[in-house]
Formats: sequence, structure tokens, C-alpha cells
Amino acid sequence: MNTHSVDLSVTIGKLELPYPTFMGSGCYGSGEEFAPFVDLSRIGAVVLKSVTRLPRLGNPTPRLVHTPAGMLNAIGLQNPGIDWYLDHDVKKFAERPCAVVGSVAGFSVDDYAYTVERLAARDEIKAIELNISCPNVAHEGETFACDPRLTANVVRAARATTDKTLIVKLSPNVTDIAGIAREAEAAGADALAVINTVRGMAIDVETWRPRLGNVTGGLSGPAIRPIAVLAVYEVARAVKIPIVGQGGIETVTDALEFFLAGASAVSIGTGNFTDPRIPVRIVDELAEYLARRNCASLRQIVGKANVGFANPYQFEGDEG
Amino acid sequence: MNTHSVDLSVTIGKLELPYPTFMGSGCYGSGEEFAPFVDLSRIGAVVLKSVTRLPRLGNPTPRLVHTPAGMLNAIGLQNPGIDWYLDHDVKKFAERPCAVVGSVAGFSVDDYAYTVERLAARDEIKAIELNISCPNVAHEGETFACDPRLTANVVRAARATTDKTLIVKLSPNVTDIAGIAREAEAAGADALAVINTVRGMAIDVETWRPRLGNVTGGLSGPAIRPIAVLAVYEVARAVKIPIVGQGGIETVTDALEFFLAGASAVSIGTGNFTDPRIPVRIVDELAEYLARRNCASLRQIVGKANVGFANPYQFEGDEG
Amino acid sequence: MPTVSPSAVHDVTVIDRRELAPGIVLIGLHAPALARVTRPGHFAMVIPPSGETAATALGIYEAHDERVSLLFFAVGKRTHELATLKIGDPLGVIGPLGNGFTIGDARDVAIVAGGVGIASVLLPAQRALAAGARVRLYYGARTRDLLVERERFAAEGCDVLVATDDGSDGYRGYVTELLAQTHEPPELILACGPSPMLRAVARTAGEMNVPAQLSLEETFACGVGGCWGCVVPLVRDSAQAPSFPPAERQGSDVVYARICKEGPVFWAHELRW
Amino acid sequence: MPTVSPSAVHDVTVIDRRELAPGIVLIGLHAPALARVTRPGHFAMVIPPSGETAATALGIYEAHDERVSLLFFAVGKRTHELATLKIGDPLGVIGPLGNGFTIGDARDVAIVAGGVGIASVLLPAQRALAAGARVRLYYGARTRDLLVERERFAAEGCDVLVATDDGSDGYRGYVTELLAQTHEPPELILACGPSPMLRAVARTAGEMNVPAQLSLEETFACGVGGCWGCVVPLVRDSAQAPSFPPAERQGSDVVYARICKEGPVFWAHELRW
Ligand SMILES: Cc1cc2nc3c(=O)[nH]c(=O)nc-3n(C[C@H](O)[C@H](O)[C@H](O)COP(=O)(O)OP(=O)(O)OC[C@H]3O[C@@H](n4cnc5c(N)ncnc54)[C@H](O)[C@@H]3O)c2cc1C
Ligand SMILES: Cc1cc2nc3c(=O)[nH]c(=O)nc-3n(C[C@H](O)[C@H](O)[C@H](O)COP(=O)(O)OP(=O)(O)OC[C@H]3O[C@@H](n4cnc5c(N)ncnc54)[C@H](O)[C@@H]3O)c2cc1C
Ligand SMILES: Cc1cc2nc3c(=O)[nH]c(=O)nc-3n(C[C@H](O)[C@H](O)[C@H](O)COP(=O)(O)O)c2cc1C
Ligand SMILES: Cc1cc2nc3c(=O)[nH]c(=O)nc-3n(C[C@H](O)[C@H](O)[C@H](O)COP(=O)(O)O)c2cc1C
Ligand code: FES
Ligand code: FES
Repeated sequence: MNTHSVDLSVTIGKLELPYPTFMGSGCYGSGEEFAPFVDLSRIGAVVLKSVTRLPRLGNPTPRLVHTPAGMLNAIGLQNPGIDWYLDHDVKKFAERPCAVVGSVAGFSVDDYAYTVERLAARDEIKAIELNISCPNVAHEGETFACDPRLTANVVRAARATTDKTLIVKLSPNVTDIAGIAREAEAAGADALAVINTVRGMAIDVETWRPRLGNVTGGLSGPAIRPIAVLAVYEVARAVKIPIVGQGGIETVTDALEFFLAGASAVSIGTGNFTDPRIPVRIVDELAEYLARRNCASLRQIVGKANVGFANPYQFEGDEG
Repeated sequence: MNTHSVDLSVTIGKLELPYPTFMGSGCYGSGEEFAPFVDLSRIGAVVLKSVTRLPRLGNPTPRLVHTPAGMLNAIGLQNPGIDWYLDHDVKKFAERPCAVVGSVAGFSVDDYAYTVERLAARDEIKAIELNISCPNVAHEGETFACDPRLTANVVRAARATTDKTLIVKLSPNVTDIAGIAREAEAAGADALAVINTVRGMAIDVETWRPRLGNVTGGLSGPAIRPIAVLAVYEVARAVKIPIVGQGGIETVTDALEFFLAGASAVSIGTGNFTDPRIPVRIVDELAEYLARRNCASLRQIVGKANVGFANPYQFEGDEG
Repeated sequence: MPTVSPSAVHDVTVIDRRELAPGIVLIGLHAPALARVTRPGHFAMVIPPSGETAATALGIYEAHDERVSLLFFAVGKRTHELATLKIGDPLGVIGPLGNGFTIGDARDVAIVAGGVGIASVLLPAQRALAAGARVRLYYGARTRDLLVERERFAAEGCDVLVATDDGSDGYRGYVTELLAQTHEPPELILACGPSPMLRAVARTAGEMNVPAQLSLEETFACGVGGCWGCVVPLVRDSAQAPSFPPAERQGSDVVYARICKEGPVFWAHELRW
Repeated sequence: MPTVSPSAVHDVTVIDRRELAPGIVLIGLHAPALARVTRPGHFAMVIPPSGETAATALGIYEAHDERVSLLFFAVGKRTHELATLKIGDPLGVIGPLGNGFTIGDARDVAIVAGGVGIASVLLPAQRALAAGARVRLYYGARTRDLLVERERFAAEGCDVLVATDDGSDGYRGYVTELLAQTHEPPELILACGPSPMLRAVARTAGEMNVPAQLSLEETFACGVGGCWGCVVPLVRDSAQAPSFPPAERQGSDVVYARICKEGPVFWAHELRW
């Protein structure tokens, strides 16, 4: 098997991508910001910063804190609102040498439907990610993605407005992510993005104040990778639609964990802050890995984590 | 203020401790294992490895995996069962120069009540921690601590069997930890341990097998600290009983985050694997910190994180 | 501050390392491509050699011929790691980034540097001196030992005025008090240092009626304008404001600009902090 | 394997550092108290200098006079960090830990080492040689360059027989095949190396009817018996089994022992893996 003949392409709903790499929403601007550092034609898709119906100034500063093997953020969806966005920003996205996926956030079912409909109508936007899991604008951390019924409602409403690929982004801050995933699938999602950030907090022990202006924030980066791999593994066993796995991916090994757990594609967010060359390095090394393992296509390894070994030894209480 | 005159003592239910440091269940054996490396008379309490009604051989190996700024474990509650434990192990605990807290796990309300009653009857055991949140023996990760009703039932049953201090250990793997905390308090808990490990998974990309014999495990260490600090902060605002904060504590700064968030005491688990001197170092540096800040007592700073600043600027959409 | 920078990821090599004071390190890099395009006030994002999460923002201290240097304080995990770099080690550096200082034809420039702020003001000082301006450096630190590189600035031709919190050298107190006491107001003030110092500079500059450019700091994630994590509020009609719906329409008189992209250097009178 | 060790946390200093092969490092430590009490087969937990989570288990390679050394492969984050240690650096080392090899009065000892397993077998070799035994070292590695320290073992007085996977030196194939081919079975076999090698040693020893002691490896957390993370199944009536209810009463014919506490050295015939 030769590196060049390995097929890395993926199909996510109607979206056909040459590479299985998304750039995480909110981490990659509109792609342009990273163009000096990376060949954008060698990434799968950029997911844009989430946009809302009305303009949002976002959260007060500080909005970022470094934490062990990760970071907390609480941007608060700063964005110009869908009107300005459609008039000023969207046309530039046509220039990107990779697919551009819109991301929509909102505060009511109506918000989502309205914003998705208007954004999806634009040719520059190839697919829509429904961010129902942003922990930084939520009341006590409760988002749409924390409730199966709300998830179903918002996905159904968005689905009704567009035929374009709809990716629903799930929250790890729930008791049963697989249950929420099933609701999203039943309501018409074409794919799932798993996971958004994990809720967290840090306190400055000199000032006694939270280290984020918003008090709480979302944890990302390698620290959350084991949490994300498990979420993908559980969701993959619950649904049939493809999964875009994310959370702390920085190397090809990290990405492979997600593919084996059941992700059809991966997304890199915080990893771009460490080194913008990471996405292309992952694609190169993925081809090498698959060639070495004699896999002609990435699709062959998706979900192939082998969990079929039983406990050879037991005591009475082990059955408990 | 002088370092020696600072009062570090805490009261957790009926448990009076000279130092606010617990050693996390399952991480510290019965204390004896660490006695060569640390002066046990300078720690608050050892929480013993959880014991169950019947003996358990535990999970197949591997049981541990290192992850970024943390580790996954899936021990599976290996223990000799309460009968053997009472006959062979418990009497040795009387020798410890610090308080010894028992930890009980189970698979039914009956299990818990039975085991708590028998263990709590022993003088060597000063208090009981109810481990209703071990992710490594659960079906699909669902534990008692994932359900408000089950939490209430098990706490009520355990409460009925003993007057000793009952600390209920909560799981972070839930949508609403504050709600579970309220149930535990209403059912008679004297204190809460916040948090147990976060569910996670790692996959070996060469063998394609999970890196834990049990497939999934519990994430601990600094990686989860922001998650734990937030959990303590939210629980502290929901209940009146004291909290033993834990998750990734390795330094006095880490411990202070938990005290400011609302923990009356802290617990050190994984930190002992990095350096067994950490618990005593934290106590020493805590006294220095409080002296420097002119606090006569640790109690003065518990829950004092100052979150009272408002967002000075807003756009229309920010109200969303 | 309109400098548009041809930035790139540079694979460079450490050619020099000096500990200027305990915990303050200067690292020289062989980085010809970066040296060529760096302008006063630019910064770089340094990729952690161990793969630690998130690159670190550092001002570019020197840039000439084939050499660039970084001057930093070892305060946390990533700067401590950078402090262990040895001659010959490879390093990934993203830069130059940001919009720098605009010196124009000012004939009398005051530069105010507090602590680690010194790392971002050598290049503008050199630029102003080269243009024939008089340059006074107001340099403050906690204590005498931390006043690193003051001889260097003197050798370049700056008048160096120092202040220390503990009075161990120069004026006892804040460096901005020293600035406020001058009888010869400069034509232009450039400043870099901790936030409280910059606020005092802004106030003093306002009282003196002298324009001031401040190089700001915040925690960065991307450093290239992609995450909106590093913002500062500007007055709504600032020339530096990012493309955004008119703020007044939104019931707010500020607009958040990204320090890494629209800054890090801002006109003091346009900041709303 | 009854050695009870007076362990402690030692603050020691790096006095020597050599790269034996690419990625294989030997670090000498000034550690008099540790050197004094270390016995063959003991290991140490090394505290990560950067504060990285969890200490690293390493065999104690040498221990004499005031010096202890560690020999390790840089495979992951923590061993890579240890590989950057320099002479003069401080290091925290917990040890000695575990129950080591029992050499007794065996007159003909075969030691089998695979890869990094070499790090745990110098002390038992020296002990056996000092007692007048013949010691054959069966030493396997992937390739010639990785057969570090073979001259050292020869100089101590061992007969060194090597095997490489690629045939670049000695026997081409597994070192255990070499052991199986001997016409002079030893009285005692001691082994340290990767699991598959140890299983093969156990099989071969069984066929030869020679007792074997194996030093096992697992991922460790505490290293001192506190977490039950590092277990291996033993036959239920093993003398090394930890205090536990009789396994047969529980419907199991095994009992899990902690490698760090009851081991790391176990009698091959008592393992159930
Ligand atoms: C444009 C720009 C230019 C810069 N130029 C320079 C420069 O030239 N030289 C230079 O030295 N620095 C410079 N900085 C600052 C530098 O980027 C930061 O100091 C750097 O991020 C430190 O990284 P770290 O990992 O070492 O520390 P971090 O871990 O990120 O910590 C940063 C600070 O936060 C504090 N901190 C960490 N944890 C806590 C906690 N729990 N509670 C309270 N405080 C805590 C640390 O003590 C430290 O002071 C610049 C920053 C910007 C934005
Ligand atoms: C009693 C005992 C004695 C020992 N003595 C020695 C000794 O003397 N010398 C020595 O060199 N070692 C020794 N070891 C082994 C040593 O402890 C381990 O190699 C060490 O834990 C490595 O730590 P690390 O952080 O560098 O690597 P880790 O990050 O812990 O990785 C360990 C191994 O796992 C692999 N790995 C990491 N992540 C993944 C992943 N995602 N998928 C698949 N594989 C992965 C790494 O490549 C590496 O091979 C001993 C172990 C024990 C238990
Ligand atoms: C600074 C920052 C901003 C983010 N903004 C958004 C956002 O606007 N919408 C969204 O759906 N996710 C957002 N995320 C989440 C990421 O897209 C991603 O799901 C998450 O960070 C986990 O992946 P990672 O560890 O690779 O970053 C943001 C993450 C970060 C770090
Ligand atoms: C190896 C290991 C074993 C554990 N066993 C138990 C246990 O038996 N019972 C329990 O309540 N918690 C157990 N825990 C959880 C810890 O007590 C602690 O709550 C958690 O690890 C978070 O704290 P830390 O990051 O300081 O370790 C275990 C944790 C680890 C790492
Ligand atoms: S740090 Fe990302 S926008 Fe400035
Ligand atoms: S590593 Fe903890 S018991 Fe062995």
C-alpha cells in the first residue's frame, strides 16, 4: 500500500470532503486567519465561529485561561448577528480552498430556525453545524443539548428549513449523551459533532475572583480527550449517522483514537493554538499509518476498536 | 499573623480534624503504604479503599493509563468483602495517627445499608464515605449518583443504620450535580465529597483495543481540576452541608481554588502518585498563605470566591 | 498602526541564551526570514517544544540581520520550559504578528516600560533613534535587579530614567509618576507593561495632552485573530475597530477588538477600559 | 522474595548522564542513603521534575558507595523529560521499592534480559557473581545498537550471549530461543523484559524444570501498594498472594497480587497469566 493511494475522503451527509479534518468552530476564525501558516486546500472543512440572530458583544474579559493540558474559554459567542454577517462576511468565504461550514447558535427554537434558514440559503455555506451546546451563554450551564426534548425540537425546526447537511453539536455535560444523540438523529440530524467543551471554572487565589469574566467556561484540549473518545464511542453505538469527533486532538495518534472509537471525521480546535501545522501533519501521517496497516481507505477503520474481550477471572461480588 | 497560630482545623459532620486534608479513597491504601514517605499525623484523614458486601476480584488488567495531565483508572473495586475486611483489616486501622474514614460501595440499596451498618459499628472507623459514584463497576456508566431518586434512597438507607458522619461522594458525570447534591442533603448526608472521577476511555492505536481491561475508566488528576472546581462551586450554592473538594489537587494554589469555591476540606488522590509529600506541603503552605493574608482560620475563606462583577457592556443579542 | 505582516511558521535554532536576572531569560535565534520582516511592536507565538498545549505570546526584542531575540520572564509552565532551551535546540516560532508602533516623524519620544514590557520596546526605540529623535526610556521594576538591559538602551542612545517600587534604584515609586513629573512633555509616548501601568500612562498622557500608543497584554489562545479570546473594548468609532455592525445601533458605545489582530498596540484615547 | 525495604523519598542530585544509544539514557545520582539499602531487583519511583502527573517506575541499575544509577528508554512524556536532566539537577526519588530477586546459593544462574529489562539485572548479576556463581546473561534486543551495556556485564564476569530480532548481532531471533537451546540448564533463571519474553521464559523454564524468577512490568500509579492498579493474577495458594479471603471460596482459582508491592519479582510457576 502506497501513501498516495490511501483514500482519506469522507462523506458527512451530503458533504463530500477530500480530508477527514474539520477545524473546530470558534477556534479558526473563518479560515483566513490561518492561511499564512497552513495550506487550507489540505484540510477538510472550516467550521465558522457560531453566529446568532442578533449581534452579540460576548462576555467580559478575561475570556481565556490556560489549565493543565488544556484551556478554559468563555468567549460568549461574540458575533455581528446574522444580518451583518450575510451582508459583509459570507461572500468572502467563497474564496476558501476548502469547504466552509456555517455554525448557528441561538436562544430559542425560533432563533435557530430563522438563522439556519437564512445562512443555509447561501451558496458559500456547504453545511450547517447546530451549536446547541455552548456552555458560555447558558443559564447555569443548561443548554438545549442538555435536554432530549429541547434537542429534538430545535433539530426538527432547523431540519425543516434546509436540505443542506445538518451537523448537531452535542454537549458532554450530560448524564446520557447517547440518549441525546438518538433524539438528534430521530429529529433529522445528518451527523453529530461530539463533543463541545466540558464545563469548568478556575479561581485566581490572589484576587479571589474567577479567572474568567463569565465566571465559568468550557474546557478544551488534551485534558478532555479521554472524555471525548468515550463520548464518541458511546454515541457511535447509539446512532447510524456519522460523527465528527473532537476534543484535544493534536497528533495522528489522537485522531486515530477517535476514528477507532467510531468517528468518521475529526475536528481540531485547541490544537491549532499549539501549532497551526497540526491539521496537515495529521492528514499526512494518517495516510502513512493506513498504508503501513494496508488499509486502502480510512473508512475501513472507523469504529473498529475491538472491545470484545471478557474478564477471565471473577469473584462472587464481581457480578454485582 | 503567625503561621503557627493559623487554625487549619475543620469539622465535617461529627468529624473534627486538625488538618483539612483527606487522602482520596482508592489512592492511599489504608495509609500504611504511605507511612514511610509522609508523617501521617500531619494529614486530616485517610479515606480507605471502597469495600463491598461480597469480595471482588476487580477488573482485568490493564487498570491504569496515563493521559495528558491525568490518568484513567478502572480498578473495579478489588476488595476482600466486608466479612474478611472486618476480621482481618479493620483492627490495624486503630494504629494510624490520623482519622480513618471507611468507604462503602454497593450494587443495591440493601448492599449499602448492610455494609455501612457493619463497618460503622467499628470504633476504628471514624466516619463513612458512601461511594455511589464509582464509574468502573457501573452498567454503561450509570451509577446511583446519576439518578436523584436512587441517590436519595441509598443515602436514606445508609443514614438509618448509623449516627456516624456520612459523606456522600458525587459523580461529575451528570447533567445537574447540584440537584443530586440537594437530594443527598435532604436524605441525611452530613457532607459531600465532590467529585469522583470523570468517565473516559483511551484506545491503543496499534492493537485497536481499549487501553483499559474494563474498556472505560475514570479520569483523575489536574486535567479534571477545572471541572471539579466548578462542581464544588455549584454544589456549595445548592446545599448547606460541608464539601470535601477533590479532583487534581497537587499544590496549595489548587487547594485554595477549592476552598474559595466552597469546599471546607480537600482530598488528594492522584497527587500522591506524583509526590507523596504533597499533602503535608499543602498544609504547610496553606498556613503560610493564610498568615500572609491575615486570616486566623481557614474557615474564613471557604466559599469566598467573589463572583459579583457584572458585564459592563452589552449588545442586544447578549440578553438572549 | 497599519503594518500588515507577512507572517509564517519559522523553524529556527537557538544560538544564544542568557539569564539576565533570576527567572529573566534572553534567547537569541537564528531566524533570517523572521528578522527581515519584523517591525517595532510585533510579537511572536512560540510553539512549546514539549508539545504543551497552546503557543506562548512573546514580544520580539531584537531583530537584525539573521537574528531575532526574545526576552521573557519564567512565570508559568510554558515560559519555564522555554527557559530550559539550550544553544542548538530547534524552536517553532510563528510571526511576526500584530500591528506595531507607529513612530512617524516624532522628534521627542518617551517610552515607558514596566517589567517584562521592556521586551517590546527596543525595536521602537531603535527606530526612533535612527530617525533622529530624542528617546527617553522610563523604566520601572519592582527592584533594582529586575531592571535588565538598561545599559543596552543607554548604549543605543536613550536617556534612561528608572524607578523601582522598593527604591533600590532611581525614583522610589511608579515609573508613571516619574513620567508625570517631567517638565519637557514628549511629542509621543509609547508604552508596554502591566495593565495598571498602562492605565496610568493613558491618564498621564491625557493630562499632558500627548498622544500615546499602548501595547496591551491578555491571555492569548490563537494569537492570529481566530478565537476572539483576547479582546479589549474600544470606543465605537475607533479606526482600529474590527469589521462589525455599528455599535451605536446595538445600544453599546464600545466594540471589542482583538488585541492579537487589531493590536497589540492601540491609541490610548481609543481604549474604553 | 522477602526483602523488606526501608524506603523513603530521597532528594538526590544528578552527577552523571550518558546517552548509551539513541533514546537510551543512563543517569548517575548522588544518593548515599538509597545506595545503602538497595537490593537486587528493587525499583524506584522518580518524581517528574516539571510536576508532570505521576512518578515513573524505574529499575535501579547500579547501587554502590554513594551512587545509584537509572537506565531508561525515552518512550513517553515522563521518560523524555528525565532524558533532559543535566549534571547538577536535583531529583526526587522514592525507593527502594518492591521485593527483589532471591539468589540464594545457586551456583549457575542464567539471567534473561530483553530491551530495557537490562536495567534491572545488573545488581542480581553482581550478587550472584560475588557469591561465586557462574552467570550467563542472555540478552536480546531489536537490533545491535540497542544492546547497551553488554561490555559492562562481560567486564563484571558474566558470559554474555546475545540475540537480535534482525540478526545484526549474535543469534537471529528471540533470546528465549537461545536459552532453550542450551545444553547446560542453569540452576536458577532470573528474567526481566517485555511480557511476551517473560512468558516464553516461564515456558522454557518449565520445560527445563528450572525455577525462574520474573520481574514484571505494568503501568503503575502509586508504586507502593496503595491503589491496586498494577495487579497480576497468581495461583490462589501462592506464598506471595496478598492478605485476601481464600480464593477458592470465591469461585476463582486466582488472586490478584500487586506487582509493585508483592512483586515486581514473582516465581514463574505461581503466575496465572
Ligand atoms: C502580545 C503579548 C506579548 C508578550 N510579550 C512577552 C514578552 O516579551 N516577554 C514575556 O515574558 N512575556 C510576554 N507576554 C506574556 C506571556 O505571553 C505570558 O506570561 C505567558 O503566557 C506565560 O505563559 P506560562 O505558561 O509560562 O504561564 P501561564 O501558566 O500561562 O501563567 C501566566 C500567569 O498567570 C499566573 N497564573 C497561573 N496560574 C494561576 C492561578 N491558578 N491563579 C492565579 N494566577 C495564575 C502565572 O503565575 C503567570 O503570572 C506577552 C503577552 C502578550 C499577549
Ligand atoms: C517495576 C518497573 C520497573 C521499570 N523499570 C524501567 C527501567 O529501568 N527503565 C525503563 O526505561 N523503563 C522501566 N519501566 C517502564 C517505565 O516505567 C515506563 O516506560 C514509563 O512509565 C514510561 O513513562 P512515560 O511517561 O515516558 O511514557 P508513557 O506516556 O507512560 O507511555 C508508556 C508507553 O505507552 C506508550 N503509549 C503512550 N500513549 C499511547 C497510546 N495512545 N497508544 C499506545 N501506546 C501508547 C508509549 O509509547 C510508551 O511505550 C519500569 C516499569 C516498572 C513497572
Ligand atoms: C476559544 C474557543 C472558542 C470556541 N467557540 C465555539 C463556538 O463558537 N461554537 C462551537 O460550536 N464551539 C466552539 N468551541 C468548541 C470547539 O469547537 C471544540 O468543540 C472544543 O474546543 C473541543 O475540541 P478541541 O479540544 O480540539 O478544542 C470553542 C472552543 C474554543 C477553545
Ligand atoms: C487509582 C484510583 C482508584 C480509585 N478508587 C476509588 C475508590 O475505590 N472509591 C472511591 O470513592 N474513589 C476512588 N477513586 C477516586 C478518588 O478518590 C478521587 O475522588 C478522584 O480520583 C479525584 O481526585 P484526584 O484527581 O485527586 O485523584 C480512585 C481514583 C484513582 C485514581
Ligand atoms: S488570541 Fe485568538 S483572537 Fe486573539
Ligand atoms: S501501582 Fe498502586 S498498587 Fe501498585
